[in-house]
Amino acid sequence: MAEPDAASAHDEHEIAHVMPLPVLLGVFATLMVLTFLTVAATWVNLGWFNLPIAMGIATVKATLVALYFMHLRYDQPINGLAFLTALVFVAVFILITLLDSFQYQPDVQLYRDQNPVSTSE
Amino acid sequence: MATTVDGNITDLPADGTPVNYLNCDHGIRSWVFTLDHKRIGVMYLISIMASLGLGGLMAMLMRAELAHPGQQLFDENTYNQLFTLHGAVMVFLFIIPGIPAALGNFVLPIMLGAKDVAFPRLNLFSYHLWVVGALFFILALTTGGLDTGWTLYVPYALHSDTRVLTAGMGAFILGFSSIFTGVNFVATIHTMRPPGMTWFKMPLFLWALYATAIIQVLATPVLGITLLLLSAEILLGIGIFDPTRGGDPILFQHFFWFYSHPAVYIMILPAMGIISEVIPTFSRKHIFGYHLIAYSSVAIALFGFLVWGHHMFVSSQSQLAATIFSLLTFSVSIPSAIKVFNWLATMYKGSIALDTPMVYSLSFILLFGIGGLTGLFLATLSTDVQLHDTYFVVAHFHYTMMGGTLIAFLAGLHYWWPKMTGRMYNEFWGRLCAVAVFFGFNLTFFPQFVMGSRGMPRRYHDYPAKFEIFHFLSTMGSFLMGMALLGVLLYLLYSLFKGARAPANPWGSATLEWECSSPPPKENFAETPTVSDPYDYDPIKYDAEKHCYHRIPNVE
Amino acid sequence: MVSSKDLAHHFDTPRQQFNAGKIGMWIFLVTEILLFSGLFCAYVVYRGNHPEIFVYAHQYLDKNLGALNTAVLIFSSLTMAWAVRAAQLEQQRALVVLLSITLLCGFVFLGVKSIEYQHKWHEGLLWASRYNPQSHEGQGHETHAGGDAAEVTAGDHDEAPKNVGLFFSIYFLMTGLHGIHVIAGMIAIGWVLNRARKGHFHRNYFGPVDYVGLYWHLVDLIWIYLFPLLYLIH
Amino acid sequence: MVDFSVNTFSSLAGIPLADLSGGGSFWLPPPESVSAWAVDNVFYYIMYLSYFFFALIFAVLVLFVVRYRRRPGVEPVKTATHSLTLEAVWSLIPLGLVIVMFYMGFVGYVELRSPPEQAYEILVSARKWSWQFTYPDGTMSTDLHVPVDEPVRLVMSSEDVIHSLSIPAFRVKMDVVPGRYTRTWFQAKQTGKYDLYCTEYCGTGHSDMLASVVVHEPGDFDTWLAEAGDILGSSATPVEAGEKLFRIHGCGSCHSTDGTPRVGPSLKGIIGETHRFEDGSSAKVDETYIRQSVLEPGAKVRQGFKNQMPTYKGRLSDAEITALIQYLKSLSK
Ligand code: HEA
Ligand code: HEA
Ligand code: HEC
Ligand code: CUA
Ligand SMILES: [Cu+2]
Repeated sequence: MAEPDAASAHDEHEIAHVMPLPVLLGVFATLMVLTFLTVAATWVNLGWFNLPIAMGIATVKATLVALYFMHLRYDQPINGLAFLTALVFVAVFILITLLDSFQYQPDVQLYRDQNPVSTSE
Repeated sequence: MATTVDGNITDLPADGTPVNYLNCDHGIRSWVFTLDHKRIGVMYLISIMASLGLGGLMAMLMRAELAHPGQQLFDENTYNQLFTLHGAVMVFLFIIPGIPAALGNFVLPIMLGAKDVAFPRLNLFSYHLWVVGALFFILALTTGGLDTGWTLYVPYALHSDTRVLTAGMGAFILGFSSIFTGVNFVATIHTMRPPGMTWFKMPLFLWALYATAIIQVLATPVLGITLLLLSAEILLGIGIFDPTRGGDPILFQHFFWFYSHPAVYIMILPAMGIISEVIPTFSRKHIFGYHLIAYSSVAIALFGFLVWGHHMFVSSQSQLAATIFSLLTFSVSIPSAIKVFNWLATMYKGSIALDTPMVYSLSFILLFGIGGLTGLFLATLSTDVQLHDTYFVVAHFHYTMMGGTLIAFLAGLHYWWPKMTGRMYNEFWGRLCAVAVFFGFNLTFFPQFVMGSRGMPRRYHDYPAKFEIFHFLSTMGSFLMGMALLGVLLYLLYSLFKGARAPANPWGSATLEWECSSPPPKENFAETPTVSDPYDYDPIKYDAEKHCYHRIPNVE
Repeated sequence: MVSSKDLAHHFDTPRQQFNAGKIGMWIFLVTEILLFSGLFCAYVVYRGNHPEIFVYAHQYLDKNLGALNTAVLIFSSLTMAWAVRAAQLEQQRALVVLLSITLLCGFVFLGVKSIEYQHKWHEGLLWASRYNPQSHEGQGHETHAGGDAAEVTAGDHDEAPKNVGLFFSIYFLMTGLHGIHVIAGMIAIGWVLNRARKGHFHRNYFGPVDYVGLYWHLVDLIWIYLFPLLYLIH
Repeated sequence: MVDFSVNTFSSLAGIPLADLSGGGSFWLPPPESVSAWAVDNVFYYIMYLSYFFFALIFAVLVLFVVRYRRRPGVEPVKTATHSLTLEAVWSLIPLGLVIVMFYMGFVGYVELRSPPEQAYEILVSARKWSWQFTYPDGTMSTDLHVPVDEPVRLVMSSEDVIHSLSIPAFRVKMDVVPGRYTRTWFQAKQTGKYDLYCTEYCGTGHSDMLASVVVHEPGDFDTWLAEAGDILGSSATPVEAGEKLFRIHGCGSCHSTDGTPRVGPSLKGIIGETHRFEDGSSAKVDETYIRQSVLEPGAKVRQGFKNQMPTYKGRLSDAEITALIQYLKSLSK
């Protein structure tokens, strides 16, 4: 059912968007640079700030992969929506659990201080 | 032939019975390796019925043991294995796949007006996974059993010398079976809708299945990783959950309930979907508040993810978390309330026929009402301190799972039975057993509320004499219910051979699956049917001498 | 020009079939993400409550090998995305070459990982129950410009906080599960590669390449987080 | 086999359906602690709401089914297919009601979870399948003894798996978790004996993991404490002392004294026997052997059993073990 004329037009496609080569290469280059940056960031000690930086860079990289390598930018919105929903629920899962474990840690710590043997490796 | 009248059937074989998905090809392989969603649905149906029988059998044995204080039939260990396997079989083998994979598989594409689900191979694979998972359960059951409770709490599960690994692997596989069903349904509903079938033209059962699929996809993987971690803990001793290695057993409970609470809405949403189909049909009234029922399904699915900690109010979870979870838990009860009242409003000034599916639906409203309302006691922080891990909880979840989901499953089973098998069952026996189940059920589980709030702990092989009367009544009720359900099985089996042939549309429903013949042809529809309001019963007219309904397109 | 074997009986158009497959794949990726979420949750909880364990233990991981593997995966992602483009444009030879390179990268990644695992094994840096570090002569990886002093002295035991084994439990769980996904992805790529050699794909039927591509990119995505979380701790 | 004969009912006849003495009801046992209100008030609030809503649903349902049952010639009447006002009504009213529910529950929860400062502190140690209560002066007991009208704080932890301490009459329940402390508290309103259950599934003996709470007059409590305090002193013979120790330290939860094996072998008349062990070796049961079994149970694991016995090193003094041995000897005769 594909119209022949569609075939002729380069990079035109009746089923899905075709990612131009320069974009692919550009994204790749950026990813490499960012990778170098994260490693470099650990050479200088920024205290607690190292973590946000590392995570920030990772997130930028992830976004690039998702948008271009995975076509999300040109895809039907529903796919992107699914992806985001997943992230939201992961966040809910991790944050609430973390919050709770922070809250009850003292009772665990106290026990460990008072009964050293029972919880060694 | 009644079946040929308005089913779109072109050719008739010699013997007169029209070609349908059942008789189109023969041989065991044509079933085991079929890609036809209808046949897969039927195989699922048989399998989960068997599981229900197994789980029910264990339940009967448990009740017999509990009839009186002291030991009646089994020692502690046997009893512990009974309730564990009863719970695990009922949850993982019966109720989770129950409505979506069996009934949903059969009707979803037809209701949608599609030829099949989006990924028939994945669909079959999902069933095969179910079988493998079930085999693992059987293996565990026959080689040492399982005695951890279906919740598999650590550290007990690490100490237990029963088949935790085998059963865990089984549950893991069953989880993926469930995930694939979910993936399939989402993709199908998004991409297979014929022109005219807009989101808000979809029957509410499809909305329910869609909401369910969301949960299956988002929650089940967490069960998967939880079971992997548990296995790693047992095999390698990774220490994540093991306090003797610096691990945290409460973390396991968070993991487990992040899946298992949403899972209870995997169980109930499809049930609510069935009720939303049956009640308008047998009241010949347009469903009341279509949009809110549709939205509330999605709302329940999403809110359901924010409340898992209500199973941990006294588990030494922090007070802050407990408070948040309690608050959020109530948010789920509102959409449920809306549904209940909208169903009632649908019946207002209708023309209500008490056929078996309707009888089950009415008892669903009452029983789920009780189950849900008692959920409020448990969602409330201070009362849960008194009620947690008592028979009150046991009663609550049987009212919701059995009184809710199983009853709705029976409603759906009777509702679509003619469509699936092409046969009518015996109405008299149908109604009789439906009523018997209702009374047997209440006799079984209502006393459990009372003893529960008085302090009777769950998972007890033996109990103080002061609880005897309640346990005894409960046992009596369960035997009554058991017999009634056996009756259901028997007259349904009977109808397969001796039942009257079913017309295309015996109930006067307006959804698409009743447009094709009973049983449907292999491809469901020769030409894609025209879509109209699934709850508009005006064009559905009764045909007295054929005892069935036809769609007479009304001319404006 | 769409042969019936390319368009399943229950679909009307190649586009519908492609979109269905694509949604299906994305939903599946969603489940993969939530599968890993459990491990990330465990990681966050333990790092949140016992940062000292992570700070102490992460230095036994070889930052350079980690970075190398990151690069390898990113490169393979490029070739994979490129392969999809090739399939869409019916550039059959390019498709085969690109897929082969991707597959190769998979092998490199696993090779590097196995080297790392061997080191851990020899040094007894294993999960909680098997954690018994040998004398740390062997471990000198962590010596780049300005590696901070606190960590270099970590050789002797009294420095070690309690339950360091937990870090390695998490390390092996995360990288292990990720490794399994890499292998699964490679099998999938192998399958697509084989079909590509037979010239199965054309502008109206390239779904499998695209879907496998998505899966491979997800594996990359997850590694993009694992790398800083496990190797680059401060 | 189960007997369902008529006399069952006669045997049941004795049991009152509702325990209305002292403010108890059909649903809840009499509230015996000062903070029972925290549970009861909101419980009855929800209970009456549930009665109301169930009655409402039931009534409407029956009414419609009867009034609008399908009859020949009677067609359904078209009515509105939705109504925002109605739907708002039956979502907002429940919403208001549950918010109150949450609030009452929250207030009660805080009450149940925050013990007063100067509470009498008792350490609770749970193990398969018995309780051990340790009082400030080091005294131990297997039943929980408390003074009346005095706030009591329980600081709990488990030696093996998760257990849960539940006293329905006091509206008290809290899990007892290995590797950490959990806390709960109560203040008994009147003297008496109340049930204490383990409500977290913990294996074979879960349903036997019961104890009683004995509430004393303040004076009586001190005398009880005094004599429970020194077992060796307060008991006439070493055998009697050994018997008490056997109870208090929960040996009985694994060892019968009547010859029937449980998790552990029965200890009836083992003195003088020769026992084979899992590792194939064997030894004669004498004082040293028993002492070893108690202090390092894993050393010789009796054949046919698993090494499940906790060590009592540090928990039993040498004199106490001697007393235990005397007791075990007395079983032989
Ligand atoms: C089908 C399964 C199902 C369903 C639908 C529900 C529905 C609900 N459940 Fe239930 N639940 C289980 C299955 C289910 N549950 C299981 C299996 C367990 C135990 C697991 C185990 O420990 O083994 C459990 C345990 C459980 C607990 C933990 C108890 C404990 O262990 O201490 C809690 C606590 O909050 C809870 C709450 C609720 C609530 C608030 C709802 C709500 O969704 C109910 C909403 C419905 C209504 C509210 C009724 C309809 C509305 C009206 C009639 C109008 C009037 C309404 C108002 C005034 C608000 N459930
Ligand atoms: C779908 C879920 C489901 C269903 C339907 C049931 C059904 C029943 N359950 Fe179950 N139950 C659970 C889920 C379920 N249960 C769970 C999750 C637990 C918790 C386990 C744990 O604590 O870990 C539990 C625990 C539980 C307990 C508490 C045990 C304890 O805490 O000590 C009890 C006690 O009475 C009980 C009883 C019953 C009874 C009498 C039925 C009856 O309704 C059974 C009626 C059904 C039948 C009698 C079968 C009839 C069917 C046929 C005849 C068709 C047969 C078909 C073939 C043979 C092909 N159940
Ligand atoms: C949690 C269960 C448990 C408790 C509590 C327990 N034991 Fe044991 N005990 C066992 C098991 C299991 C064995 C058999 C395996 C072994 O020999 O270690 C055993 C073995 C023994 C033996 C050797 C018996 C023989 O026939 O060789 C003695 C003596 C003994 N226990 C005494 C005691 C005493 C005294 C106490 C209390 C102070 C006690 N046990 C508490 C589980 C328990
Ligand atoms: Cu201890 Cu149950
Ligand atoms: Cu829940």
